[in-house]
Amino acid sequence: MGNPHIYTVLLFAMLREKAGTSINIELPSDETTAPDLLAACAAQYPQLAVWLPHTKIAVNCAYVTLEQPIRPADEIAFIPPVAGG
Amino acid sequence: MGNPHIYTVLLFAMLREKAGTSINIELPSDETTAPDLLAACAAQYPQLAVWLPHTKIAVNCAYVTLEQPIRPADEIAFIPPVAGG
Amino acid sequence: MIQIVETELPIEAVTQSVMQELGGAMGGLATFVGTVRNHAQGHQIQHLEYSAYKPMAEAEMQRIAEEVRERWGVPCAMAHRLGLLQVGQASIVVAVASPHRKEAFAACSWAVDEVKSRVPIWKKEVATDGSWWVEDPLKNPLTTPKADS
Amino acid sequence: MIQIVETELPIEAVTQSVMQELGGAMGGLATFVGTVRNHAQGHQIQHLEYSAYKPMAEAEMQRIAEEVRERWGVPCAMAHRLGLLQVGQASIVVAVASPHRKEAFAACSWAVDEVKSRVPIWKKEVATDGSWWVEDPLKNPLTTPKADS
Repeated sequence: MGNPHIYTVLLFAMLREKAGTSINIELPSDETTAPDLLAACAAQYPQLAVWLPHTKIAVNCAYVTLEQPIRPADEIAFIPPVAGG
Repeated sequence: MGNPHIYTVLLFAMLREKAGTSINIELPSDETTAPDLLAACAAQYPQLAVWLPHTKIAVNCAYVTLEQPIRPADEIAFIPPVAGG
Repeated sequence: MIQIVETELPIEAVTQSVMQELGGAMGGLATFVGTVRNHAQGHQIQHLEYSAYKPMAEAEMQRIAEEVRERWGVPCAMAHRLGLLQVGQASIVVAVASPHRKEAFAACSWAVDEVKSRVPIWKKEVATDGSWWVEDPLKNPLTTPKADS
Repeated sequence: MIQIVETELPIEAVTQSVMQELGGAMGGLATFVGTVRNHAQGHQIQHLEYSAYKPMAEAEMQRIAEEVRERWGVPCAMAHRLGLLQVGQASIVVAVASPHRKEAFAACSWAVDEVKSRVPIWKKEVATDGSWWVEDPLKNPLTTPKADS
């Protein structure tokens, strides 16, 4: 087994208030998907867990699908429920 | 039989181009309705006749119903199809 | 605010009037501005000539604003310009302020439709190949100027 | 024109940009301006704090404008303000110019809905009895300041 891979994730709104402007999530693989990243986050940052079922993931400034591959080098952001306008 | 009663009617748009800013329509009664006034106009101002089936009547700055009484002292206007906006 | 003008439309004053009327309860402002198009049914428009039965046009616009208030409970203001308008110039502005955006859009759209169908205002389109009253049931070109180019 | 600003919303510039883009083919301009309401769900609002994931918010607003062009064939421009906004101040402007008014209203209303549901912008309501993130699924007041009056 190699070293874990670190996914840096930008946070906003209530997530930012609970855990700062960004967090590092560790996963064994160098490629993951939104559900796996959220599951790892819930384990490693339990203070965010209640919001994660309502959180979408953006990669490189666009929402991702459930299957879309996410890599550590991507600009990853967690998007809790938005309220623009 | 007395003198005919004169109904002065304001004209606009294509009606005004054909017959001036106002016309006087003569009717035997001192009270009439929109259908009778339009019929008398068609007879006395035949150059307006083709537009009258498409013309509404306003009395004192409001559209009238078919039955509403119209009197010579009212401010009467013929309203051909409008095109504001 | 209901106004018929012969010069530039007071767009800012119309929107400000409904915003001030609703004050802090306002969440959204929907505004419509109608402008003169450069073509209509295949004709190249040079300009438009708007005329009105002014006292009734103002009264009818006032009634439309009152009906907006009765139906949606929100303020509506509007202004219409008369006279000669060039392509691109604004002929009408209708503004509705509301606590919620859906009502603002619905009421503004409805008010514009009512103005177009009820308010005694007429426009003559002057095109490169003639001129005519819009909505004239006969719609024959009133004049056909000789083309010199 | 797509813009995120921290100062006063460039409402005039947004409307001018779609008008100029459509030029003489324009017949109607529909504009929506959203403002901060003084109350929300029974709370007395003091001010709002808007924040965003700015690069994505701009990209998402750009995508919405492109989708308007694909679906209705007309230009759409918008701007959103961030930071601390007082009651009555404008937070968003969306403008659509179109040859015909129905499309202008439909596209503008659709674009506002899309901004509210997709663009990564958040607002915290600061009321007399606490503060919270709007759309927070938990929606518990984050702070409950002691009332001193």
